[in-house]
Amino acid sequence: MSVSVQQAAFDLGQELAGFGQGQDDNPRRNIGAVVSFTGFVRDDSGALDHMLIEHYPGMTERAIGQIVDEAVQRWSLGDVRVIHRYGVLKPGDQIMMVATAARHRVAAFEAAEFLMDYLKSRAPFWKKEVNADGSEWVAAKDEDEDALRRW
Amino acid sequence: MSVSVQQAAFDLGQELAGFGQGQDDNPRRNIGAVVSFTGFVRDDSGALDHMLIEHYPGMTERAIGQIVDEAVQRWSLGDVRVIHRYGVLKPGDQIMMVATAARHRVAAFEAAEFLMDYLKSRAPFWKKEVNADGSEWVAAKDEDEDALRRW
Amino acid sequence: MIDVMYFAWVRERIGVPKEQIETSATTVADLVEELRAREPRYEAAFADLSALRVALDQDLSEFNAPLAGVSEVAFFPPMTGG
Amino acid sequence: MIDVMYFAWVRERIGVPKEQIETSATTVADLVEELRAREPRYEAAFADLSALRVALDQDLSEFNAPLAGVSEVAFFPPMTGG
Repeated sequence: MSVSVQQAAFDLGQELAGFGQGQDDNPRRNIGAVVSFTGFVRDDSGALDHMLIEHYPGMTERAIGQIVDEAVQRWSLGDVRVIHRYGVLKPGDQIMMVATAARHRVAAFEAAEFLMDYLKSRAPFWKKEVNADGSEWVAAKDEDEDALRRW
Repeated sequence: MSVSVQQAAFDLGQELAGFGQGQDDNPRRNIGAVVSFTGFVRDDSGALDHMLIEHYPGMTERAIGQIVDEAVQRWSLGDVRVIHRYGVLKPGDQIMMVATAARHRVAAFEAAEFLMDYLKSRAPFWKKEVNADGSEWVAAKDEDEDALRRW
Repeated sequence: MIDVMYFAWVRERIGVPKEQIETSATTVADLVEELRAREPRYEAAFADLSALRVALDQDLSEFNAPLAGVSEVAFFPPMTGG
Repeated sequence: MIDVMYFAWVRERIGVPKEQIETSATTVADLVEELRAREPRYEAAFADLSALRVALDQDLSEFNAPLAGVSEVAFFPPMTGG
């Protein structure tokens, strides 16, 4: 299990290489399914200059750690990886990723969706969109809060 | 959209690098979410020597193509990648992958699960487990057939 | 003449992956009856139709489907992809 | 003395990310009332509590929670991670 809160970009391929499969000298053979989610900065209007992501150092790691622990227990995960960036991000940049490893596909999918739903509304990040005319904090969506109810 | 049915291994990182984000000289900025699923050969008992995957050349590509077209329409996907291997696979080897790119996370997740559920039961692949004592065709599971009902 | 293909344990029981068959069967079910009457290996492969699937010209189909215009019939167990 | 932290537009309205406050408030809501009475910038930040969330020692909490034993209070809008 590993959680990173960082400014730096990450390499999805590098993060997923061998993920869930143990070490070369101690391979695990009980993982049948790996699911990954990667979030990107969208710019539907073409007006976005950049996105600014603020976070609450300390609480961020703590909140994500709790969410990850719950997912590991609930879906008997073999491995979890969470990376969430903060700072200045440009359109098309990767914002964050989660990956889950489990015996079967349903567990890997559900756990990844659970992690995403909780990261959206329970990890202390705030997004601000900055364009030529000014800037605006992204408002939380009711549907994101509602998404937590299914878990 | 791209579908490959192949014997060769694939590099997940390479497949996902830039996936859904358009070309460097013509970037797309309307993709906020990429989901990938990778399936591995499990060996829970430690007795598996290898898995043999048989398929129906021609029909395989056709069936997967139909499933992909349906997913693209239904979830307005920006991109889809499907790779499914056949032949001899060892424990821990990657069997297949799907990746979906969409504006939002719910669409990317649902489309990937839809593709997996259909690949499981509607793409003409058959798995045989081979160990020291002999070999056995993997039986289809009722739960995999049931999984199609939700779509 | 029609191309008939077999996959997985159906192929193993019948012993060949593909053969050309001269038939006047009008449905898949009729063709299956013709094959079962031929030799024990066909009887063994087609003993339980509920364990089998059929594709006509590479599209999943049903055992009561007509064979008119079909050039390739394939028999196999339920798929186990993914 | 208690550390009080502000994030996102709450931080922007109040003008500082963090400050130490001498308070005898017994609940978060009491602390909010004290701050609102101080200056218009606090009044502006805390005008609508339904638009705010609070964390006590880095755990999400409620406005009616007691402050006893708490060393760090943070106010911020609903999170927008992911």
